[in-house]
Amino acid sequence: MELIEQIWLSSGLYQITPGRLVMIGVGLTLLYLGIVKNFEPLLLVTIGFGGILSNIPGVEIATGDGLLHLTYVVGIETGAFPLIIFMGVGALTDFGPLLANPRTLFLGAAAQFGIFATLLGALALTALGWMDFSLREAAAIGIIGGADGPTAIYVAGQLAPNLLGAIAVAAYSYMALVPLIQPPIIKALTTEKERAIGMVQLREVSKAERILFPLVLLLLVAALLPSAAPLIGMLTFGNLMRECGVVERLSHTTQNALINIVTIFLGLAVGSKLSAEEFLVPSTLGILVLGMVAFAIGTASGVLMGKLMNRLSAQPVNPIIGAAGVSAVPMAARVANRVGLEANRHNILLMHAMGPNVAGVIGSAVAAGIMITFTAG
Amino acid sequence: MELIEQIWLSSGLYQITPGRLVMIGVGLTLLYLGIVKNFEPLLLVTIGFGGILSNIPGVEIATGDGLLHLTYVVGIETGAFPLIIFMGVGALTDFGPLLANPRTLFLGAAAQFGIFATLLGALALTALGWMDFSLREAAAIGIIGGADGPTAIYVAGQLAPNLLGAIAVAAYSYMALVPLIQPPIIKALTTEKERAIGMVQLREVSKAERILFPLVLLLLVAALLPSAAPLIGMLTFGNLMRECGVVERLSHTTQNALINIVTIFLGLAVGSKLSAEEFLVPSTLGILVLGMVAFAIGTASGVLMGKLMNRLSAQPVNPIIGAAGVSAVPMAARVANRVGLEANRHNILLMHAMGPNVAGVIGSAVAAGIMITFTAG
Amino acid sequence: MELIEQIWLSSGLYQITPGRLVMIGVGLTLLYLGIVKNFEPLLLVTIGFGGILSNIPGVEIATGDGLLHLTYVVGIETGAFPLIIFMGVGALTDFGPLLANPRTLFLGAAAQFGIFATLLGALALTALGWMDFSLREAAAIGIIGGADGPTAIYVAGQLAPNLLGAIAVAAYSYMALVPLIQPPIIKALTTEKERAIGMVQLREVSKAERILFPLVLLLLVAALLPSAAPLIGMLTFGNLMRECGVVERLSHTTQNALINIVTIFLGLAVGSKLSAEEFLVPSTLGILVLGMVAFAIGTASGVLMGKLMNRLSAQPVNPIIGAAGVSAVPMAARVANRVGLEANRHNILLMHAMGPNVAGVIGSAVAAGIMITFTAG
Amino acid sequence: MQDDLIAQGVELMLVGMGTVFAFLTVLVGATSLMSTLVMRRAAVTANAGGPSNEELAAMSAAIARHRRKSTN
Amino acid sequence: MQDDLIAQGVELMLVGMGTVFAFLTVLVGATSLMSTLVMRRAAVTANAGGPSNEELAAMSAAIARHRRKSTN
Amino acid sequence: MQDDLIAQGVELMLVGMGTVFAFLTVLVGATSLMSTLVMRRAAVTANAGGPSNEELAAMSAAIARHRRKSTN
Ligand code: NA
Ligand code: NA
Ligand code: NA
Repeated sequence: MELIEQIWLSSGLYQITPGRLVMIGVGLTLLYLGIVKNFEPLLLVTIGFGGILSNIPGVEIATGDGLLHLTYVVGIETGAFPLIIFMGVGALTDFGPLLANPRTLFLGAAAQFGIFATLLGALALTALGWMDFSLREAAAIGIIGGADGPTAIYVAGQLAPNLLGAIAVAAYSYMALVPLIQPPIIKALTTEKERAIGMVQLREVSKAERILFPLVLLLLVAALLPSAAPLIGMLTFGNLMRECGVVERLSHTTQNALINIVTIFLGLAVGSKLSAEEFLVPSTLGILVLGMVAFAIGTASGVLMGKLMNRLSAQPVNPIIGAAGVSAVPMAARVANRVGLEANRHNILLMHAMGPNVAGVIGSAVAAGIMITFTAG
Repeated sequence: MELIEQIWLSSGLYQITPGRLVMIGVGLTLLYLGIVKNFEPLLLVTIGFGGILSNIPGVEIATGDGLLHLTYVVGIETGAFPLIIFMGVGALTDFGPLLANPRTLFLGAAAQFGIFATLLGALALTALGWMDFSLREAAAIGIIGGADGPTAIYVAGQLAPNLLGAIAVAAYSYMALVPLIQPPIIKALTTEKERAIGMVQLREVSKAERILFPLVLLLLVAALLPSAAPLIGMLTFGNLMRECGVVERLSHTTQNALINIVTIFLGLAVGSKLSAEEFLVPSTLGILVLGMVAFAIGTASGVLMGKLMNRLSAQPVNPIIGAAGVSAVPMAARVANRVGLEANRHNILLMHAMGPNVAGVIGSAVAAGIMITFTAG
Repeated sequence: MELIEQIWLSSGLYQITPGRLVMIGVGLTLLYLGIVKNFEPLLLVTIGFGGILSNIPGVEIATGDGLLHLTYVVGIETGAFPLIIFMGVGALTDFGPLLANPRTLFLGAAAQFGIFATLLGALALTALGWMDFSLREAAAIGIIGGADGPTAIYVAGQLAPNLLGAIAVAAYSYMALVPLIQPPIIKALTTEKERAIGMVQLREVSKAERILFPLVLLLLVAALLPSAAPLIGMLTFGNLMRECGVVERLSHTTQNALINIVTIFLGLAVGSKLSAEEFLVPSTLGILVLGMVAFAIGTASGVLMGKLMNRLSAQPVNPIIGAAGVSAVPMAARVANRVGLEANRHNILLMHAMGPNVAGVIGSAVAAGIMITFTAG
Repeated sequence: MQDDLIAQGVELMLVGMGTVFAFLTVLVGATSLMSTLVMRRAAVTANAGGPSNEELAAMSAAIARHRRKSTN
Repeated sequence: MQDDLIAQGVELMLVGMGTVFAFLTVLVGATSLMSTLVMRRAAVTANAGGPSNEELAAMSAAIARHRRKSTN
Repeated sequence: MQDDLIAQGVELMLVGMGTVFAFLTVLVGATSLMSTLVMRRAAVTANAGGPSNEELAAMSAAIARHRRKSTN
């Protein structure tokens, strides 16, 4: 009976390709890391599952009229999802520690060196003929060093949609691996004595400062770097809703239902770029390597900046908190705190590390704006 | 004054047609069933109200640029709404009872006979010249026997959009009528003694089994029946979010805000297919009759399968729980429990009936995949 | 180095225009009114912030592929956002006081005189050659007198999208200024003695009346004024979900997550119409003046109707509550209550004022339907 | 032409306000009628003893509200 | 042609139900196998003492559930 | 051409990091200035007695937060 043959011909066993099999394995691995190892579960579980769905043969899910492809077109190509997530991040972020000690912004600046070094690295690989990245692609890859998921996805969607899957996976994977990547680098660049440095208690920050900061930041971006305005605009909007205190119901929904809904579909949509055809290409390997380098350099430059600030400033600065400048909020700050405790068990650096940590979010959004200004033109 | 005439000419009283009047009555009836009789209120209230709105003359609501029509195009034609609802169903479903006693899956399989018998019935009516259903339409009508709203809407949207209104109304109405439809059939096919059979306590199911089951199910569908992957994929994604325990905030939003929002617009969009022009056609009558038949046959074959399993298996199986195999979660399981208590007031079948009940959801999704494979090609 | 020049040329400082500077100031003013003065914060904060984003030079936010422009196209041009908000308003509205004393609907009717007087005013300004409003534009401006945000935005989106920004800003600003605008008008038109009139306790309203009222209202609109059906339909749908008691989870989500999400994007989308090019035009000035007039006339006619009803009816009617007929829920009712307390410190008018207050919502939706019938044709 | 515009406006104002009042008058009538019928029916069923539709509705409402607390 | 339609229907019914049963039979097998492996593994690790993956998962679940209460 | 690409990269790196530092330096300045003004203002109004804007904001915040508990 030819109906039974039809079932066989339309089955996955018949249509499966080695590539899709590998990618389903990759998806399962991301699920394992998210669920069992508890690495960035919100993203690795959704991206991993989306990756599996995208590699099921013989059905339109991540292509054509499939739900994941429609979600990608509606939410990522437009930039809507990463921007809405950024609004949610703003609504969840407490800029208090940064306001209490604005100089920590310099640590957030230094850590962005990872972005530009990686850009250069990507171009070098191309010059060497090992890879073939355009300037826009190199810029998008560099943003992995920003250690900020929505920023990386937003920039990749703008400059190099073809690399978005690999870039998003690299960004979230390395953010998840921060506890493994950062400590050795921190310890290699600092002495036991430096890591034991205690820092002075942060001052109270008034309601008015919290309300005015997002506006100051937005207006500066508008004046100096408009191409960063979409990202910074949504970040500051979310933060203003959080701090102004008169739209609590909007802030509450932004921090919960809205960001959760968008996270689910963002993850699935990113997963739709994990199809074997798009993901199993040499450039992915290059991106994974470069992304790791970006994280390492970003961490290192943050720590070195911390050492410099400790030299120059009157008040002591523990260089460890410089590592939190890569963002990867709040993981990097927690890591800094833990490394600090190892050196001095009475030294609570968490709040001090939150300053550079959130500064890193601003820093990479600014770097993203610069990349877009220079390469999108 | 011709302005007053203009009001009169644009009024409903002037433009109303008998058909629209009838359909407004139908909408009010659905509201009555939902609100007063408490039959599937979440869907009958939204569909009923949408049906009323769609039959208001002289204004674009369910047509052109009207909100309900836009919602239909965006949410149903794309298949997005039923798939998102299915994700929510997955997040709300506890597969524990099924895992404790996997053989109940056979009950969920048997109950799908209603689907294919109805398909045949629809073709027979066509052969007799009483109706004129294509193979695709017959397949979409058959899915009513799956007793699963989102599956029926998804398949109808894919295979027979023109019948979607009638199919959705039939599916939800009969799901609502399960407490009236099933008991007589169960009693006709079983002896008092059979209905009194007690079943052994279900074993504990470990966290790991709960986490692995959705993945096993998804991979099997991917390997054997990819056309069922969109439905099963979203169902298992929702269930994995529920069980994996590391994305509680996503699971919580999926079970509440997200599924509620989509339910509202799904109901209104389905209601938009209740316009007199589309709904008041002979085929609707055929669909209502066939849907009832589908439910009856599905229930019967579930019960008969229960009797067979009771014969064959070492452990006793109360055939009543076979009726829950049609899904209609959780109504059918509650009905089975009640019928069981009538026969033996110490016999709590609820958890035993939940197994076939959720198996029925999987079964009808699988049947949907088969229908699409064979007819959409 | 020409990269640095490129940064300068793409900076806001280089590209800023006086108009955009002014509009950023306007945006900051709206934020100030919302946050510090607590005037309609949910809308003024979101609209104000959107207005600032829309005037950042050199980046697509409120234009082209920018998020705010996409939101405007998807949510406002389609009418979806105001209609969904109206559904939420319905789910948040208690029609009990109106049901206990239906005659208060007349107060809601009288207050709509502001709408039509303003329409005439707009046409007069055009006849005088001071402004140049078409009939459709005049109608859209008039609706500001309805003191109902979503209705104004819906009508403006339908009849005069080019004026939407100014109309929305005027509507919400004057709703925020109700506590300043209304008391002097009320006092000018009433004697101390009239304002001291006590009213008889409202009767209990049964569950059944609450459930049937939205249906009665919808069916009347369907019969007499279908062009008001989209607005009234969503309002009554939301209210039925609230009152029917069997879809609490949908009602809860509609009152919280859904209305909050839509409010955020509605505000940003409205803000996208505050770009200097569209907002800084003479017509805006005319709209602001006419809107103020509309509010004043609406308040006055409501109060005068109250005096008339007090004369004619057996039971005493405190004319103050007529002012609440403009809607601006619940602000106008609170204002009426406060003015009443000034005249008689034992006179609690709040619940009596809620009747005309919600009647005003219905009244302006009806007026909107009339405007669309007469001008959209 | 401009006077014409004014004329249109005046006509629209008169007819418009007329329609608003007419509609809301009908609504007052319909609402009052509805309430009367409901209350009479309630009285009847109350004497009859059996729970009336509105009582059923009220009950299911109470139940649902209770449920919601747990589900939402 | 109509008989042909019926024939199609009959064939579709037979193959369809056959496929449903075949698929769910495989699912029963796979599920049972999965459960067996998990339970054996759990037993082993239980003796070995170290927390098994499923225990880890269970823990993180508990933690996450606790977290949610505060965040959501 | 490839050297050219490298050259571009180097230039982009230098200008990029320069811009990042320049921008964040300005932000540090602006933020500090803002804080200073706010604190001075707070001091003044504190002496003046009347509640300052920030206190008003704080109050309304508290109120709103309280409201939210009931509404959301
Ligand atoms: Na960063
Ligand atoms: Na089923
Ligand atoms: Na009004």
